[in-house]
Amino acid sequence: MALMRDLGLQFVQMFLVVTIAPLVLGVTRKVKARLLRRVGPQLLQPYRDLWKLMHKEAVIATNASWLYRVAPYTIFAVTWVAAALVPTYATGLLFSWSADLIAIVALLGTARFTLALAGLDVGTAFGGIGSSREMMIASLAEPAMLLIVFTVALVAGTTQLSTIADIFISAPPGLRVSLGLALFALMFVGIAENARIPIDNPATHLELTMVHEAMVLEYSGRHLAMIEAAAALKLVLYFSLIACLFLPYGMATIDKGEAALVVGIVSYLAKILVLAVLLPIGEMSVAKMRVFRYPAFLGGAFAAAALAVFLLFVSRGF
Amino acid sequence: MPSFAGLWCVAALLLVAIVAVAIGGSRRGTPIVYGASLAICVVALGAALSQLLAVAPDMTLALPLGVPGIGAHFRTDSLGAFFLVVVNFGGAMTSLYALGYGRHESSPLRVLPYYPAFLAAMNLVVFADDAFTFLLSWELMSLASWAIVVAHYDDSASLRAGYAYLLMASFGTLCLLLAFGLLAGPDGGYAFATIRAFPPTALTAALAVVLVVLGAGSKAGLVPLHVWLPLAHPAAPSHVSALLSGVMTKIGVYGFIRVVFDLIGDPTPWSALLVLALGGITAVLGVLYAVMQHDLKRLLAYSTVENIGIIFIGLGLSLAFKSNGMVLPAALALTAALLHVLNHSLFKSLLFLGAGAVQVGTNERNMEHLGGLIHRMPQTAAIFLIASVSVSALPPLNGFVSEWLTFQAILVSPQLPHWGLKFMIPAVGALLALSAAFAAACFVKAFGVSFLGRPRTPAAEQAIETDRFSLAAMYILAALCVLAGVLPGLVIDALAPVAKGLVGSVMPRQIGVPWLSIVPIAESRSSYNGLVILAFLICSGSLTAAVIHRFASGATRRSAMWDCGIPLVSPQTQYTSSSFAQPIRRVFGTVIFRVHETLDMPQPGDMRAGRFRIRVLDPAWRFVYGPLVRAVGSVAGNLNRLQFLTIRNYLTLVFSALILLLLMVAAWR
Amino acid sequence: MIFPVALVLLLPVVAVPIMALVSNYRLSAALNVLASGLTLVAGISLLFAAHIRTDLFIVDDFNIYLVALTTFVGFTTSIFSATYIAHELETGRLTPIYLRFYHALYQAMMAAMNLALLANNVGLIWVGVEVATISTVMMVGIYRTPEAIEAAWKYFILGSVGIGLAFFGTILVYLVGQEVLGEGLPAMAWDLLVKNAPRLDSKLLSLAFVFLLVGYGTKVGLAPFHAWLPDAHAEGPTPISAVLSGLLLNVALYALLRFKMVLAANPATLNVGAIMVALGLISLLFAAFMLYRRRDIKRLFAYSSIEHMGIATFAFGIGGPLANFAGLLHMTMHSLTKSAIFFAVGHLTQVKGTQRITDIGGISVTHPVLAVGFTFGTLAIAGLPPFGVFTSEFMLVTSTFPRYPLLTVVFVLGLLIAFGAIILRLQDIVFGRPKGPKDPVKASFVPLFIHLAIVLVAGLWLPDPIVRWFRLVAAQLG
Amino acid sequence: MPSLSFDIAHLLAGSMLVLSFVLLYQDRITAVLNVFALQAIALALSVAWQAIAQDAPHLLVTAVVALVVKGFIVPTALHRIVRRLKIHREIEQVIGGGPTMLTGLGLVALSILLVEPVKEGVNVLTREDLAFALAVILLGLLMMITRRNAVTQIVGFMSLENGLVLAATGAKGMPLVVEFSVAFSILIAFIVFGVFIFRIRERFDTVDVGALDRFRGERRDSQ
Repeated sequence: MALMRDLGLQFVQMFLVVTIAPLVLGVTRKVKARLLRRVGPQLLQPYRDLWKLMHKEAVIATNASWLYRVAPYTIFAVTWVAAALVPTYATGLLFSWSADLIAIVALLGTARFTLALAGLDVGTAFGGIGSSREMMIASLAEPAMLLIVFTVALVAGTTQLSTIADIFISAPPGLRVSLGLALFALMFVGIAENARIPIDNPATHLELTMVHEAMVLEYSGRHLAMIEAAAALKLVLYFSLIACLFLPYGMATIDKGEAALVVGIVSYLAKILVLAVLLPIGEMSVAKMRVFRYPAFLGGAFAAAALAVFLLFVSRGF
Repeated sequence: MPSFAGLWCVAALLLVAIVAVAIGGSRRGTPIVYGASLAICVVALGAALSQLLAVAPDMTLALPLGVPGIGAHFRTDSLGAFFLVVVNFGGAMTSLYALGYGRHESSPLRVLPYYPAFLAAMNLVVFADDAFTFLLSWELMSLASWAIVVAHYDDSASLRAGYAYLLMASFGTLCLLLAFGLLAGPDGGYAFATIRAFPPTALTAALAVVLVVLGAGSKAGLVPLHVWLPLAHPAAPSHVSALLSGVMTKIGVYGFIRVVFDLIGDPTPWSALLVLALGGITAVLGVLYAVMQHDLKRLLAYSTVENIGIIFIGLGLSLAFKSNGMVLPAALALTAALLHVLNHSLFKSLLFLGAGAVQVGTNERNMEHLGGLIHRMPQTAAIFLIASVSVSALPPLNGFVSEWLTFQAILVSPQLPHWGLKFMIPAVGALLALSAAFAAACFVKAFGVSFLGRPRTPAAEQAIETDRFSLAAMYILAALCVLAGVLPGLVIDALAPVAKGLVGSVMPRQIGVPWLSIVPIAESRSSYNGLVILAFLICSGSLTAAVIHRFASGATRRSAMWDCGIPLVSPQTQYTSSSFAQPIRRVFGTVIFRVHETLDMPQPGDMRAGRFRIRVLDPAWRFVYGPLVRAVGSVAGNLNRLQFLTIRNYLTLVFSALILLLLMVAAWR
Repeated sequence: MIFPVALVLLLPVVAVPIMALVSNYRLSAALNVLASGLTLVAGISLLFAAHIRTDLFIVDDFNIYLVALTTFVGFTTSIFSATYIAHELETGRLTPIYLRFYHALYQAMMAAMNLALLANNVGLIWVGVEVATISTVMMVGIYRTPEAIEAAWKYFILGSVGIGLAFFGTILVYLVGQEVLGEGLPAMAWDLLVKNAPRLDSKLLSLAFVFLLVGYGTKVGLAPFHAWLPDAHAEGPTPISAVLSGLLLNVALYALLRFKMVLAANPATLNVGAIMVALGLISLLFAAFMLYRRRDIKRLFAYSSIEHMGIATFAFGIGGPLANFAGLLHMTMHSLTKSAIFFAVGHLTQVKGTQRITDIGGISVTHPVLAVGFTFGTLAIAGLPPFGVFTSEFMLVTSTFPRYPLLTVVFVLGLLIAFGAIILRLQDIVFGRPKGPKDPVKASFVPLFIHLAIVLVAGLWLPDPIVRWFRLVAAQLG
Repeated sequence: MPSLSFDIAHLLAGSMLVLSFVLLYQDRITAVLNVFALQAIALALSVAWQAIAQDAPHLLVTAVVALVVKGFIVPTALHRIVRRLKIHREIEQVIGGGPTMLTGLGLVALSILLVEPVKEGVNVLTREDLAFALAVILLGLLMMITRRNAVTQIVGFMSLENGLVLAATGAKGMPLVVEFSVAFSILIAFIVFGVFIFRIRERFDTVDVGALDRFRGERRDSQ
């Protein structure tokens, strides 16, 4: 019976993330529009878009291979699993141990790998541009991400997300320089990974600097819907990652009574909302970068994370 | 008696080699030789497995051969058994593959006799239990593989490759020779047992470690000793390339482990520093270079360099922990390294076999001339895709597991007292992550450019799927890649005796863990479960698919590509491998490789084609080998004058030498 | 029990006039083989003879196997030479009259070398080496081309000076012995000298050794006394190159070692080991670099002979049971391998009609069997297993490194450089684009492959008696 | 009367040394040949004296051989060669007379330095002889390498060989001395023969590059 309950909780988590994903996207768009003094779409617009896309016929290039058709599902599934493994409203869920932070990052890598291949499949110039740039960005972001993992893991003594959350809740590490640096770096990496300004512009087409959109240029219909959903999920994932690592408060830890769970869910939604509001504000305050200035941007993230790790290595006090 | 079974297999392989000389010319020769090798390798594999899994006691055997008074000693312990498994499994797979692939060999007599000899030599290296036998089989291995590398000597490239290869190989052997000289002492205790009995002094040990890094590293392909590898591995026929990259480099690793962990015993921390630094540099440089290759097999060879770097990072970590008495993390790091040895031997062999299939199907190795093969060679494409995911260290396949374990080992490092290591190890961790990311980029390019998109040449258009033997071999390897990815616990437990023997501790037993997940140190610390992940993926994927098909419209229309409404029909407009690599080349290559891009764009109205030339320099050539070659050349040139002197000058030489000696005698009085 | 000794010495001596008289070259070639074969039998029988000594002759652990080796290589070379010479007659480079001369000299040389090996009297050793030198000089010049004469002349002059200096050394040795052993033959008997070495005048002995070193070192071909060697090998008939590299150098080194034994038995003498190490290293490095610019295939392997003699000298200079053992093994292996290589090269140059490496190529296509022999020989001489040379180099390097690390590193560098050059040429000749005529070799490969087989077996397993002899001699060499 | 015998031997050996210096000093071939003949005669005398002093009659054979072969036959033969081959009479010296002399003196000093400390066991006569002989040998070598002319180089070799014979005969009771000396004479005969047959004028020291290309096997292009 307990097992059933645990399974239930796990599935609640899975569906929680996937349901709120478009909403989060909607919030960011809305805030952005507001900042631009536009009315902007309604909050639920992303749901409608997905629904619309799903009911359009899918147009597939004649020379597209099976990989092209499988990719969207794979990408979505992988991202979903990754997102489901990040503790959101409660720690110590049934499968939380099946993948630690490193594995989750790597899962996102799998999704990226598939997406890049899909971009190359039809054999267009744009797809190639997108894939190659995506892989470069990844190769810049991944070391930074790993150093962030190091930092957190060194502070908490584990790479197990839910354990980290537990520890941070039970014994708050307090304000630490390293953690601050790690947060800073993680935000940079998240921006890069989610194709946000200044690395990429999700709202643009036909621009030689686009990355993510260039890869999915050929997609349409339900496939495109899958990919869009996956992108939204990824954003949620990063939000909940930040939430879980740096403000885990309110999560249901040991006792998973209804009250605790409700508190957990509400607090989680609140955190996500805050982040979803903060992101566009940040985006609005900078301009899109040239492709070959990415190294500077992500190099900053890397430097911050490396500094954090070294501080930890030198003395565990920071 | 597994060990003797193994030795009998070696003898049998040598016999096959001799027979191959006789029947190699005939048409039936090829299947017979490869069939025999396959059978023998399977037997040897069984023997090795039985010893590894049954944790049979070490077995020793001495024959009155080799250096007089010492004799030839043979021995198998769990370490040897593990590497025998790697060697013979690789050998079996390549032999199976070659049953089909070998038929395309233009001149079989140049390959057939050396192939079994090569396998035998690799087995023998692992069996060897004294310095002489070890080096003898080590050199035999180089020699046999050299013969195959230069098999197609009609193109001068393979001759140059063979030359560089043999030279580096004998350089390595000489280094090992010196190392063994140090360990054996002036009165020749060559038997490994003797060496173990008398542990060396700190200085001797340090010197020996350096020499072994040079010797074994040159065989394994550590930067900057790697230069021969990207030349030689592609030059050989693909099944042999698979052996060279997937297996022989591991023999280099074996040599390192055998000497440093087993014979020397307790290393100093700074030797760990050396190994870690080399490993990190090797990993990043290797894969960076791989990203910039256009030749498919060359790219794979460079990726081998990268993986060797990863393995050596694991070994360096293990050394670091061992030298500081932290046996448990040492066991973890060592297990990670050995696991990566196994994984790499699986997916790299698979990749080379796939490249061979492509070569047979299209007569092309240059990716710029490939493309769209996924339509003509669907099975090869699928298999190659699996291998690419594995080598890119992506879950849920096997490449990820070993790198994940390595990361776990890195995360233990803050507890090290040694300061140099404290700083070195996180840097190495970053390098490791960087190389993983590059690997992903590299294999997106490798798979995407050669298998996806549209065919760039008629050759690629008329590609044909490869034969069933080759496919069988590749399927088995692919299946194992997946299996090792989802059930790594089994392998880790199998490796326990090895770690026990070398660092005196083992990782926690994995079989008992619920849900078959793996736990490096403690459940609370970290754990990973490929099986559950895979199950999850399948569930969610199928769920998604079901939902989509339930609610979404299944209408599908095939039409010309869109490409922002300006479709460029010519396949030449696709992204090529060099254009794919361009961002990374710009960002990372300009500094390290002095990448030099020259674009010559004709004026408007000028009808000639524009030219874009890229020059990439391997720093190893620029800084190490170029100067060496020039130095030898100039010395030889200057000394050569002595060939053209006159008798009187020569007499003068004799006279002055005589006077010099006489003066010495006079002074000595 | 002196009988086999007499046989070994007299058979060739008797053969000389016969050879000179027989005009039919086929017959004389056959007789040459026959005589060498009989000598070989005698030499083999010597293996089972007990050790004996007189004031003039001696049979002990050192020369007992060297005689067998010399007669064996002499025999195989005579077989090779038979077919080789036939071809030379066809091409008209030699005439029957010169052939009589050639065969007579061949036997004379064999006799001289056996004499040098079996002599107990240091003077006789000198005589043997000198006669061997003179006879080879004439054979080197036998083609009468300007190059050949040039080479012969160079060889002659340098050799004569060497002979002179060695003779002076011998006189000094006699003087040294004379004080202790009294006048006459005993004072020149090697074994007595060794036995009484501690009582000998160490200073004069050292002086003597310096002269012997320069004198016999010239014959060994150590740099800087090597100048005659490459040309003599390159311009003479290939069988002579084979015996020069395979035997004469060995015999000269053997003579040198006999004297080193005397010095080794007297601790007060100059430390000649250092000198030998220096000469060995110089020869090794020098030859290693010289190998790179060679265009003439026979000269290439001549330089490789210098290299290997340097290695052996280095080993004996280092001293100690293992290094000396390695040196002895190296001498033996080199003589077998190098003569085998020269057999192969002989066939090669005859079918290709040139000695220029650039004009020889791709023989693995044109002459597969020959290519196999040549490749294995070259790999063996390059020090690759499973051939005997590897064994000796293994023992030498491993045993030396802990004692003299820097020396060994230099030594190993030399090995590597030489290896590079040899392999480079090997690939050009065996692989690469086929060049030159393709007509098959009209000669037996038996000698070539017998040698290679022996070297191969020795690389994997050494019979006990040989090991015993090597050990005892190594102990005596100090 | 050991002292007298000693003095005579000393005188003869010394005269040989002096003659070696004279050889070094000469710069005309004919003169060189004559001086060499003189040295050979001195050698013969000294050997003969040794024969008497050591009452070893077989040494007389050596003396006679030396006298006949090197005192008369060889010089005359060389004279004829010089005439037949039109070898120009001046001798090109590599280094000038003065330095050569100095080097020669140095060599003499060295040889004495080497032989002197030999302990008294060797009788004085032998020791003196040895020093002289060594000096003669070294001077012969010096002559070989400081003269560009084939004939003079032969002469140098022969005076070297004179030194050898001197040393050999000086060594009391040394066996086979006669054989050795004879063997050496044969050697010399060969050399002279060679010069004559092969028309070796300058080949000891060819100056024209064409010859260099033709000889010494390897072509210049091999550089």
